[in-house]
Amino acid sequence: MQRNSNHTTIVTIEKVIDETPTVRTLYFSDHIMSNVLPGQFAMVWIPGINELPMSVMISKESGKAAFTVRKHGLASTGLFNIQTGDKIGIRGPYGNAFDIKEGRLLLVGGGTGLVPMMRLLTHVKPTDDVTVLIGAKSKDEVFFETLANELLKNNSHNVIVSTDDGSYGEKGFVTDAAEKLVSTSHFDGVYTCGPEKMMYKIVQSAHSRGIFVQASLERMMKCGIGICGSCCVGEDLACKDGTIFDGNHLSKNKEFGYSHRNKAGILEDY
Amino acid sequence: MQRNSNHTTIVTIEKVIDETPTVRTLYFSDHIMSNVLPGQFAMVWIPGINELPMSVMISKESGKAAFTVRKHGLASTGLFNIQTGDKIGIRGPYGNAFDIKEGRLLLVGGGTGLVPMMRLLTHVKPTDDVTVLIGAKSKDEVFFETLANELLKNNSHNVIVSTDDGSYGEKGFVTDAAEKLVSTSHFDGVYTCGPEKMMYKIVQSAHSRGIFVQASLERMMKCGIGICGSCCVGEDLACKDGTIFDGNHLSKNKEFGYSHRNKAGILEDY
Amino acid sequence: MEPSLATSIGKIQLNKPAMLASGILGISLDVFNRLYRSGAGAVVTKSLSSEPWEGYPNPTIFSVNGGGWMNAVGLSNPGATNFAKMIESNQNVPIMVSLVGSIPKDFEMMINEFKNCKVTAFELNLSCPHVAKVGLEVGDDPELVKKIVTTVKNSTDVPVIAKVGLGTTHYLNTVKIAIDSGIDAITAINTVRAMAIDVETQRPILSNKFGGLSGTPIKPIALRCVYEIASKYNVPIIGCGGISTWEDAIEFFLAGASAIQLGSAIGDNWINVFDDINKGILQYMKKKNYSTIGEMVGLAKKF
Amino acid sequence: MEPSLATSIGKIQLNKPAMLASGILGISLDVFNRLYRSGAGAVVTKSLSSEPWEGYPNPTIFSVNGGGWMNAVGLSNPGATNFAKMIESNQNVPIMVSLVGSIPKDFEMMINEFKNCKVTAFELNLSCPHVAKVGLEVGDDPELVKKIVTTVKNSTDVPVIAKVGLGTTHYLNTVKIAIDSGIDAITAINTVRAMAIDVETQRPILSNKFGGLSGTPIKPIALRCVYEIASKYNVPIIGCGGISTWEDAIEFFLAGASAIQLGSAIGDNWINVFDDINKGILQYMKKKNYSTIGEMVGLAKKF
Ligand SMILES: Cc1cc2nc3c(=O)[nH]c(=O)nc-3n(C[C@H](O)[C@H](O)[C@H](O)COP(=O)(O)OP(=O)(O)OC[C@H]3O[C@@H](n4cnc5c(N)ncnc54)[C@H](O)[C@@H]3O)c2cc1C
Ligand SMILES: Cc1cc2nc3c(=O)[nH]c(=O)nc-3n(C[C@H](O)[C@H](O)[C@H](O)COP(=O)(O)OP(=O)(O)OC[C@H]3O[C@@H](n4cnc5c(N)ncnc54)[C@H](O)[C@@H]3O)c2cc1C
Ligand SMILES: Cc1cc2nc3c(=O)[nH]c(=O)nc-3n(C[C@H](O)[C@H](O)[C@H](O)COP(=O)(O)O)c2cc1C
Ligand SMILES: Cc1cc2nc3c(=O)[nH]c(=O)nc-3n(C[C@H](O)[C@H](O)[C@H](O)COP(=O)(O)O)c2cc1C
Ligand code: FES
Ligand code: FES
Repeated sequence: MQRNSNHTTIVTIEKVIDETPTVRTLYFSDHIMSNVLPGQFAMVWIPGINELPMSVMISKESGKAAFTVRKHGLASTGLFNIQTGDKIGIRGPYGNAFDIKEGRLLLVGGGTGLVPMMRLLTHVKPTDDVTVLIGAKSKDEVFFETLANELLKNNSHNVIVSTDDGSYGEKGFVTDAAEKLVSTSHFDGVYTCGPEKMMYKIVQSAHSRGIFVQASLERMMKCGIGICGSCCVGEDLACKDGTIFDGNHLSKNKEFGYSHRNKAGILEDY
Repeated sequence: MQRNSNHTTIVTIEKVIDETPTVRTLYFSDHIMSNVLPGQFAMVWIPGINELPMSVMISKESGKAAFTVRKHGLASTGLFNIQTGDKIGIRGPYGNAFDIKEGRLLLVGGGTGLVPMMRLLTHVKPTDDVTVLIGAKSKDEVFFETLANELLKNNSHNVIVSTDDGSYGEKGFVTDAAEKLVSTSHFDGVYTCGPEKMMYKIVQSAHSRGIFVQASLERMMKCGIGICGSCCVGEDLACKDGTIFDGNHLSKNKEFGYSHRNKAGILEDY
Repeated sequence: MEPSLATSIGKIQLNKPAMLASGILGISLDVFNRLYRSGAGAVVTKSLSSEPWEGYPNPTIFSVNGGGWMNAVGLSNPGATNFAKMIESNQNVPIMVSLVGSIPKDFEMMINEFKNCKVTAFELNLSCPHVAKVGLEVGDDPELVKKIVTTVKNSTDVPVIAKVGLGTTHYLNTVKIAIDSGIDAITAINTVRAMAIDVETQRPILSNKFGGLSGTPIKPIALRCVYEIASKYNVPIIGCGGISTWEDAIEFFLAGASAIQLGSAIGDNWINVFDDINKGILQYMKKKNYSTIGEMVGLAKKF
Repeated sequence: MEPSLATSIGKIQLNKPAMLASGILGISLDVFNRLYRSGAGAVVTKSLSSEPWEGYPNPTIFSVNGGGWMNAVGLSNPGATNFAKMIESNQNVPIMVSLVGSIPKDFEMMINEFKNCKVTAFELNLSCPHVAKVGLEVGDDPELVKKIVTTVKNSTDVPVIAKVGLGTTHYLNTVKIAIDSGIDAITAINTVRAMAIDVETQRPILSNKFGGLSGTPIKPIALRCVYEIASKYNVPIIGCGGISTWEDAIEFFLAGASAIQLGSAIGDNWINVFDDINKGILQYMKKKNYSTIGEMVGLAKKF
């Protein structure tokens, strides 16, 4: 029987890797999740605790996938604390995928927003010239730098880390680094995922110069399939119309970059 | 969307032909019903009146099918009275099909039991030698004789009518005619449909001589799909395991030829 | 150790936990034997009344767009007397005799008819949603339920089960009254009152207009009823409603059912469904290291 | 003459008969506009309470094996005050505001919040099956229904609809009380209380354990409720429950509904479902030679 993507499948965590003191990657076997498109997410059930939307992280082993989670509130901490051998439920994949251009690409990721970026890197062509910008507050929050370099070893590439406090890589905001890049050289496509204020600036930098840009939006998600409405961004439903939108569309959306809805559905400013 | 055979489809009666004063054939267009296997039946809804099992009659026009109904109780009279332009509902086809042998075939039909026989005739090979025995009480109850001859025009064939009162064709019971035939010449397959007492004798005549024989059983049917149990014959469900059974199987069934269940499910003798 | 499929519903012992639900294929001893050989742990008869009933004219059953079945056979049955004669010769098959009636005396009389039969249990149908004066109309009347259960319990030593469903009064009240009146077990649930209209002819499809919805659509509803009963009362439960796979069966065990019944699944998968479910349950038990069904019963209640 | 999709539910006039059901995509005016453009005749808001509610933790919604959805979002909503501000600017979209509460005063207060908004109707949610103290717990209490409907009717000139469902008391009683207290229309039905258990982890899937079943599985149940109400009372009805095709819509009209709502179908077919249904209804009307929806309403009752 074919799997219905809306039914929760139980998987067992096979390996847990600490990326930073507050970020972990949990690996499991699942053929469907191992092959999702870059940008797609899953709804992840932590039994007895909650269910959260999570970008599907890549695994080097075929037939496997992972989630990279930052410990935050109750739910994400519950997932963070999952150990090898524990079971979680997954449904999906949900959402659309990045429209990957050819040529000179710029990827800008912050925190766990790097997860879809890593899968995007597995889809670039060998002829592409790829720049990855990784933003973090400080040195101990940097992760996936080695992975990015490894994934791009056959490409002309550049992985740049910038930390707000300068404790590692370039000092300064990743948005400034991005602005500098797009203002000085040509790009065929810019992709970003991370804090919305960051994405907003990246989209502005690129879109104002006519560069194709896509951002993956995060919103409160309950259903993941376009029923509950909790993920709305203006008239868009992030889970169903997105999560990936391009610069053209985002520049017309009055909520992007400014406000989002909380668990009760009240519009709050970022 | 593919049609679910268990959902009722509404069709419009396009033509009504009187076969005898009490038997009529109602034609309609339906691709699926036009192509059922010989022996299969439909559940026929006469809106506001009842739903009855009916063998699916052939039509010479492609994409069309028919029901040939004898006016009897309330339900069959309701169907009998349906006119051109009226709508009925159909679901199915249900039931198994005759296993058509090659060579010398004998078909014995009584009354509307001739319906599946006519469809069987459309499935014989040109090389088959086919004898059709039509039984009726008297001359004005004979029908499908011309049709049988027509369907067999490319075969070596013989259509014999016998009436109980001798008012047409041979005089006597069709079961005696059949007994005479199987006792004097070889047959590769015998097929029968009609009153159960008749079928019982035909099956005995053939089976006792080691001739392959199949009969199509009639029982009270409510669901047609093996849920309600009303059609049981011993441990068999006529609608699901049959309606066609072979001599081997029938000779072990203690109800065949002797008893059937009424609408309340009470076993009654024939 | 190989896990065992045996289960007990209070005093009732079955070798296998999946039974044939009432009204499905349930009018002939030969068919009961066949189903038993196919892996059914027991068979429940069609609901029997004190007199034979022809039931409603057809259409009485049809398959619902989007899954499940709807029926209003109108409790057609040969009557308790005829039926008892038919199963007198039974030795092998665990038969549960389902009964419908309007007053305590109906039930008393019918039970008496079965005194020479090997009967595993009586199941009182307090929940048929489409026949006047019996079924739900009885189940919806607390005083009547009390009288019927009390009378029946006084008439027989055979275990007595009450089958409940969604009626016009709360089924949990019916359960409570049945328990207080001495019932041995509860079957939950019967079909759910429903209807369908043919848009072409613009009339209700069933001759009775209303019928009972069964099969997959009602599974989540049946499961919550079993869980609610199990959470509230200490009574053996037989789960029924939309069960068609071994996973469904396990869900009902976890919710608190000691055994299950199924009907509609036969319309979809024919009688192999019993064997398929038995095999699936065994595999699950091996994987989870259970040796008896009982170990699973009600495990989901702790959450 | 080209048939018209316009319909009236008592005093309420809609250009198109298919509305968005409460709780589905219903928290943003921008989305309402989009749905209206997609062919919805009106949108019903999420049920609003006097204070904002976060609702239950996830999982709150999942798709049921065999069709339909189960949810226990726990009536998460921004509260009537916040919500009223959000739709103050609305001019185009016929919005029906759904309200939940435990006491008459809750409703009175909330209705007052909307005095500056263009509201087509208020829909009182007397039937949410999974939140304590509101919804069905209100609908199941005849005295409270009477008080709430009376209070609400005295607080506003906007038409008021009562949304009913299958609770622990008979929904037809709730309908009768609501009518006697002056209600303008009835929406039937809400989701049906249900549950699902994950066999691997052996726990209920929804964080709230119980939830409401919606979508195709409940259509035959909803249809019979509409038919029962229409047969018994002379009140405008909005049909809701499992509607996903134009045939479903027609079935509800024939049963007695003047308009319909749908929610789950959006999960299966996205928002094009409104346009698909509208087109199908129009085609049917042409074929059957109707010029208004009203001509079809209740036609199946004569059988
Ligand atoms: C498409 C998508 C992909 C995501 N991918 C990842 C990822 O790969 N790794 C990762 O660590 N995080 C990811 N997140 C964020 C994650 O879902 C949680 O929002 C975050 O972990 C905080 O959750 P919490 O419940 O622990 O926080 P809480 O303290 O409970 O809530 C804090 C805030 O988190 C957000 N939040 C809480 N619950 C949800 C929810 N159900 N849906 C969306 N937002 C919620 C809300 O903004 C809330 O105000 C993703 C979110 C989305 C929408
Ligand atoms: C597989 C099958 C194919 C059939 N094909 C034809 C056919 O092509 N032409 C034809 O004229 N008749 C056919 N019949 C018989 C037909 O279904 C009716 O039994 C018959 O028309 C008498 O019905 P009635 O309701 O008018 O009679 P009633 O007076 O109501 O009943 C008389 C007897 O008819 C039988 N009967 C009534 N209802 C049913 C039912 N739902 N299912 C089975 N038997 C019933 C019972 O034996 C009953 O005692 C077929 C029956 C079966 C089972
Ligand atoms: C055709 C049919 C006839 C039924 N007859 C009865 C009956 O006589 N007595 C009874 O208690 N339940 C009867 N039921 C209800 C079933 O026993 C069962 O409770 C219901 O169908 C739900 O189970 P399912 O989903 O596995 O079919 C009948 C159901 C069907 C489909
Ligand atoms: C996710 C979800 C949330 C719902 N929230 C509400 C609500 O807030 N108020 C309400 O009256 N009904 C609510 N309902 C019930 C729907 O309005 C509707 O009555 C039910 O889903 C049946 O219709 P459907 O089968 O078309 O979905 C909700 C349903 C779903 C699926
Ligand atoms: S998460 Fe429910 S609509 Fe997007
Ligand atoms: S007609 Fe119902 S089982 Fe055969």
